[in-house]
Amino acid sequence: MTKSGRSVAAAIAVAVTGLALPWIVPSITTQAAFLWLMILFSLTWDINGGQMGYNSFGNVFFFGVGVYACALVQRDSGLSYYAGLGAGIGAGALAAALSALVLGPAMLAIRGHYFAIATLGLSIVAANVASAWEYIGAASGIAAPLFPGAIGGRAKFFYYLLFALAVLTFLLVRRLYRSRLGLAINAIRDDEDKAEAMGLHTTRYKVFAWSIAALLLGAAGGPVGNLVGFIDPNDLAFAGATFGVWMVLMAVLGGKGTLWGPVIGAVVFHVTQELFWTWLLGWQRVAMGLLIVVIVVFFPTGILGWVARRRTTAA
Amino acid sequence: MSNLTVLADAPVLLVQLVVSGILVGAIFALVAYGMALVWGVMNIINIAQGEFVMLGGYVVFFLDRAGIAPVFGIPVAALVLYVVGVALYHTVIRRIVGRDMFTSILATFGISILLQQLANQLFSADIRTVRSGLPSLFFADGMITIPEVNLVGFAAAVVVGALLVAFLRTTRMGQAIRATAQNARAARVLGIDTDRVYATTFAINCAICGAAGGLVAMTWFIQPYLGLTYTLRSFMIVIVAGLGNLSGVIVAGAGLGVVEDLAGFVLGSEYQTAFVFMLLVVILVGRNLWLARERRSLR
Amino acid sequence: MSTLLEVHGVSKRFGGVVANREVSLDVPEGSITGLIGPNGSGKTTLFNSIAGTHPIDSGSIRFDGHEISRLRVPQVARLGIVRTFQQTHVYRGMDCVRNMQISTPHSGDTLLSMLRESTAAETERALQLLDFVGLYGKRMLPAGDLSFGQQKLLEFAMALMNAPRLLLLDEPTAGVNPVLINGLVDRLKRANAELGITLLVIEHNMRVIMNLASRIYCLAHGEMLAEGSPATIRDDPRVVDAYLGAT
Amino acid sequence: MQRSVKTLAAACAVVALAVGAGVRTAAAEDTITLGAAVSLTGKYSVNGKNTQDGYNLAAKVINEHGGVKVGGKAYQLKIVYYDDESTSARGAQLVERLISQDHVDFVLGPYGSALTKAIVPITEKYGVPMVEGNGADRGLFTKGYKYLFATLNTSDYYLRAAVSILADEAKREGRDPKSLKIAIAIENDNFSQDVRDGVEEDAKKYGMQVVIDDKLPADLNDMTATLTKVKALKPDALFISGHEKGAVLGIREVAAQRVYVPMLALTHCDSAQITEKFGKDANYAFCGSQWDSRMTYSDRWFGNPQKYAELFNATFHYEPPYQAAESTATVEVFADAIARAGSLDRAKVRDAIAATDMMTFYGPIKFDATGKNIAKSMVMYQVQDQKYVVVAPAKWATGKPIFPAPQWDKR
Repeated sequence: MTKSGRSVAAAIAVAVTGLALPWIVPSITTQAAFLWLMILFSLTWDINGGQMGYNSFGNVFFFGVGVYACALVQRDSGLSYYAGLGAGIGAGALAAALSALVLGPAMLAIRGHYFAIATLGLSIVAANVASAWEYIGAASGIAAPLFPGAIGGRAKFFYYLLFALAVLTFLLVRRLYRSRLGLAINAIRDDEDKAEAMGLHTTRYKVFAWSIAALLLGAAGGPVGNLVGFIDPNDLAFAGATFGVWMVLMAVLGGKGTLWGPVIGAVVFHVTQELFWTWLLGWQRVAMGLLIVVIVVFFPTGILGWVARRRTTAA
Repeated sequence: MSNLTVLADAPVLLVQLVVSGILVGAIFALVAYGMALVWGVMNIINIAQGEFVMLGGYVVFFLDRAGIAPVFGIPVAALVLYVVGVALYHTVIRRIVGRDMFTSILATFGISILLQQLANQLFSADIRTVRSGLPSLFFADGMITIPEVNLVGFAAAVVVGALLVAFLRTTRMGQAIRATAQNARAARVLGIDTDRVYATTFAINCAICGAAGGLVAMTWFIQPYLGLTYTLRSFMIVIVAGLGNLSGVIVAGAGLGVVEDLAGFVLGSEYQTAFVFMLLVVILVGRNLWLARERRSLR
Repeated sequence: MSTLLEVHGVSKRFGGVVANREVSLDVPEGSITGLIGPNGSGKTTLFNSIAGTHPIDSGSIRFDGHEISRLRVPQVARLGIVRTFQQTHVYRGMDCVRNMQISTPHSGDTLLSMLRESTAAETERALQLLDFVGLYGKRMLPAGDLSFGQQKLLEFAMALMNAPRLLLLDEPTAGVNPVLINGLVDRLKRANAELGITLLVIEHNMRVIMNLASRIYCLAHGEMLAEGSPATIRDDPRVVDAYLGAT
Repeated sequence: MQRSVKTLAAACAVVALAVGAGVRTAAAEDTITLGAAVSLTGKYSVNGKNTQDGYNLAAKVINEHGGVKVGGKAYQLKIVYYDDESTSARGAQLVERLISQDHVDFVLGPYGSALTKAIVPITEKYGVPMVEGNGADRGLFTKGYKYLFATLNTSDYYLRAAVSILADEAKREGRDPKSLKIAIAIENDNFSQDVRDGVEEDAKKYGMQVVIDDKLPADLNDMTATLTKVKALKPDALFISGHEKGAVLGIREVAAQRVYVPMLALTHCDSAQITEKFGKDANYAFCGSQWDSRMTYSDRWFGNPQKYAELFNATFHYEPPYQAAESTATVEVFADAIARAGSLDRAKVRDAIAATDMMTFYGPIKFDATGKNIAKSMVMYQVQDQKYVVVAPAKWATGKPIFPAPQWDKR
């Protein structure tokens, strides 16, 4: 097969699997929808984490902004369900991207682990403010409007929405990494001083790349809020201890700084997690902690890195 | 803003807020010593810091239930955590020393989840407390109260800080630790067993956290999920104080305590945490802008 | 020849230590100018001041008639001043070709132009330059896997890719295999002659700098000690003293 | 690219496998399967455990009594659990899994209002009746849900009784309730804020003035800021609520700082074991509770509250807090309604539940149109001499409230 032939085959395989899944095994539609969300999470995290060298613990902030923006539009705009949802998702993506544009120049000037901690701080502030601010429901959260379709239709509808978003994200980052901007953020990751000395508009590129991640995360917020049905500031929107950390883990697990690594990491992580939940009642988090330690300590380059290393030693 | 009026009407309350802020901050500072030590010597940011505090608290709690007073329980907690520290070092930490800092953050995050969930399974999530049996002191007609247990915490923070400095200055191990912090490779060339230095450093950190945990159980409460509170606050203290600045740690700790109390009073408790972390972000951004003035950046 | 870079009375102190005191030098357009001096005499500090790594305390630095002493590193670079580092700085995780592709001039770049892929012409130019420095055979290797000397060559090639007007080279031959040094000197000269790039070179290897530069400045203890043609500098007793005194 | 295709294929295979493994085998012939996602880990795990124990004890005892008879055939109760980790996103996902993958017949509530809120849209959508004993937020019962029923009193009732006691006692002292000042320090979550709203509504009714209204953040471990305000403004009553942590911190810090308030009212005292923890320092605190084992209700399976408490203690080795009792009652409602419906059909069972009018050890249960239990009332304790004394409602009172509490130096 030629190279393009293979990518066409891969694309068809993903499309068929993705489209058919809710019809083959309808009972896991929600979990599968979350799988696409996880892929989107780790792919977007890897834009700044793996490819740009800015390890963020706060990307969940943009997701949360998207969740709330969409919920507020749906609640207050008076539009019909689908129009409100569409406008809400747009608003969520825009609000998230805007906040990245505004925060970016200051935040992305902070390097290394200080950046990681500053972004962590950002997401904690957001979670606390969201649970104190009456207008957005404070700690009581917001309930998403009821889906007008048939039973089981809700899960399917949002499954396809998230599937489409995940595919869009994949295509977008693939295009991004091929462009000169991709080269630029890689250069920033490898040696930001050098990149500056060579005249790259480092701040501009960093902020732009972060905003793309934010845009996609913000767009994912609306569908997830509606899929879950009830928006809790700490457990869903700004869920730093779960989503916020998972996005990092999945990318690291699969192999950060690669195109397929985050995808593979997300699939393996999500499936493992579902299995833990089913079979290790109460102990699943213990297993999760152990798994994290093992991944980070023994497979620091992720699954892809591990495979590549085994190949080179075998050859 | 009515809260500000209250404060203006009764300035004595300001004294109460500042004093208790300082005393509370001292316990954060205690945890921060260990973090600064591990960070400075091993270049590891330990996210499991708060979980060691929690474990120390449980040791003191179970000893107390078995009839052993916290006065004796706290040293035992320190000892137990020392052993936990050595064990953790040899199983996990030694494999991440020298790797990039992000690895250490993730690995210790894994340890923290592991420990808190194990605690939940083994000890249950019940809120536990240890009674100190210590009374409170009153000043200014009862408007200022200082629970003696807070004073104990403050004294412990100062004493541990002093001991730590003395240890690092005078003992052979302390000198080895300082040498390793300066330049690990050179230290190895000079015949220092850096592996042992790291193990000791990490274990000392755990011991300090263990002792702090005992104080936490006596002053507030312990439960499996309290770790992050202490990790984040000690992190913030270390950032503000700067690495390798042990006396700065206690000042920064006290400062943090005061700021939290004042923020809670003026803005309302619901914005207390948000304010503190907003401050963290502002400090990081601000320090960076300050450095950028000289065309430099924070690293 | 007009003056491209004009450093006038620049002072820089770090805490109490004076690194540069009232340093002045001129780099004529199209020339190769040398900067020598014992270790710690403030050569790299002067480079950093020019490149925008840190602000200067007093004095002025003019490039093509414009004051640049308050600009930051990327802005200075986009004006056409590119510097290499004593310790190599390359994009270690990327292969040599990608290192080159991202080193095109950035003065005209917009976000939109960054969204396109590298053109065939750019890649062609990258390969040419890699060939020029003798790294064509290693073009697919990650830069981090190259030897120190090879990284220096790559850095030089990247600098050429950027098509600067002025190239600041910080000890280009240090750590390079002695057998290759002559070839490198030759390439520096060709870059100057064929590409019209003005060079300001810090160098410790006296043989190299005497051969390369048309005019040489000598710094000692942060002050400009002497300047002149290679021959004058070689015979200047103060220069000899400075070197002997320092070692 | 070849490799990525293979990887992808492998990934698909893994997913498919996981799916196969993840679906637990559906229930056997003569069992009724109830599904519950409860908090076994995370911030609600204490009460989550109480809930699970309550469910398990009910299923065990009902099964020992011959199970549930439907159309002449005896069914055994079986409960499938998941751990929602105290997070609502997880809860919603797990309930969908219970319904669509594990094919449970009915759903038992999770612990807490937040989680119940997250779950109820799903049970509604699938038309699966859910009886719950731990989601007390009033917001749950204003949305027109058809399949949601709650055995407990809504959370705004937790401390309402304390407000009326305050007003009554003040009147007895010859003070106008309008002159009373109250302080509120209640945790920033769904349930607790509803407790707060109840207090505020009743306080307004009496014309009391709310001088402090703090929301305690979830990671709070120190109440100095709030208590300092209390010292300054000297309210007549301080209302603190924030699950177990709120009760523990409230008692501990009020005592340590010797903050004097004539009335201190809390929730979750018994599950936080404040008398065991703090001894004398807990005295005079008022505590709202759903249930007390000294009540004189009667029950078809357990006999009465005392016997329930004994059995519970013998089984799980701790005194049953009300969270366990209301969970047990939840299962009883199902057993009762299914038997009356004579069918496992969800719609029929739903109607049978709606028509419930039964007496349990937990109290009388009768649902209004919105699904809340309107037959039962809350209990208000006061800790007197380190013991819980029921001071309201009058019918079950075992003592008189002491108000105002003595000054600290007189205790």
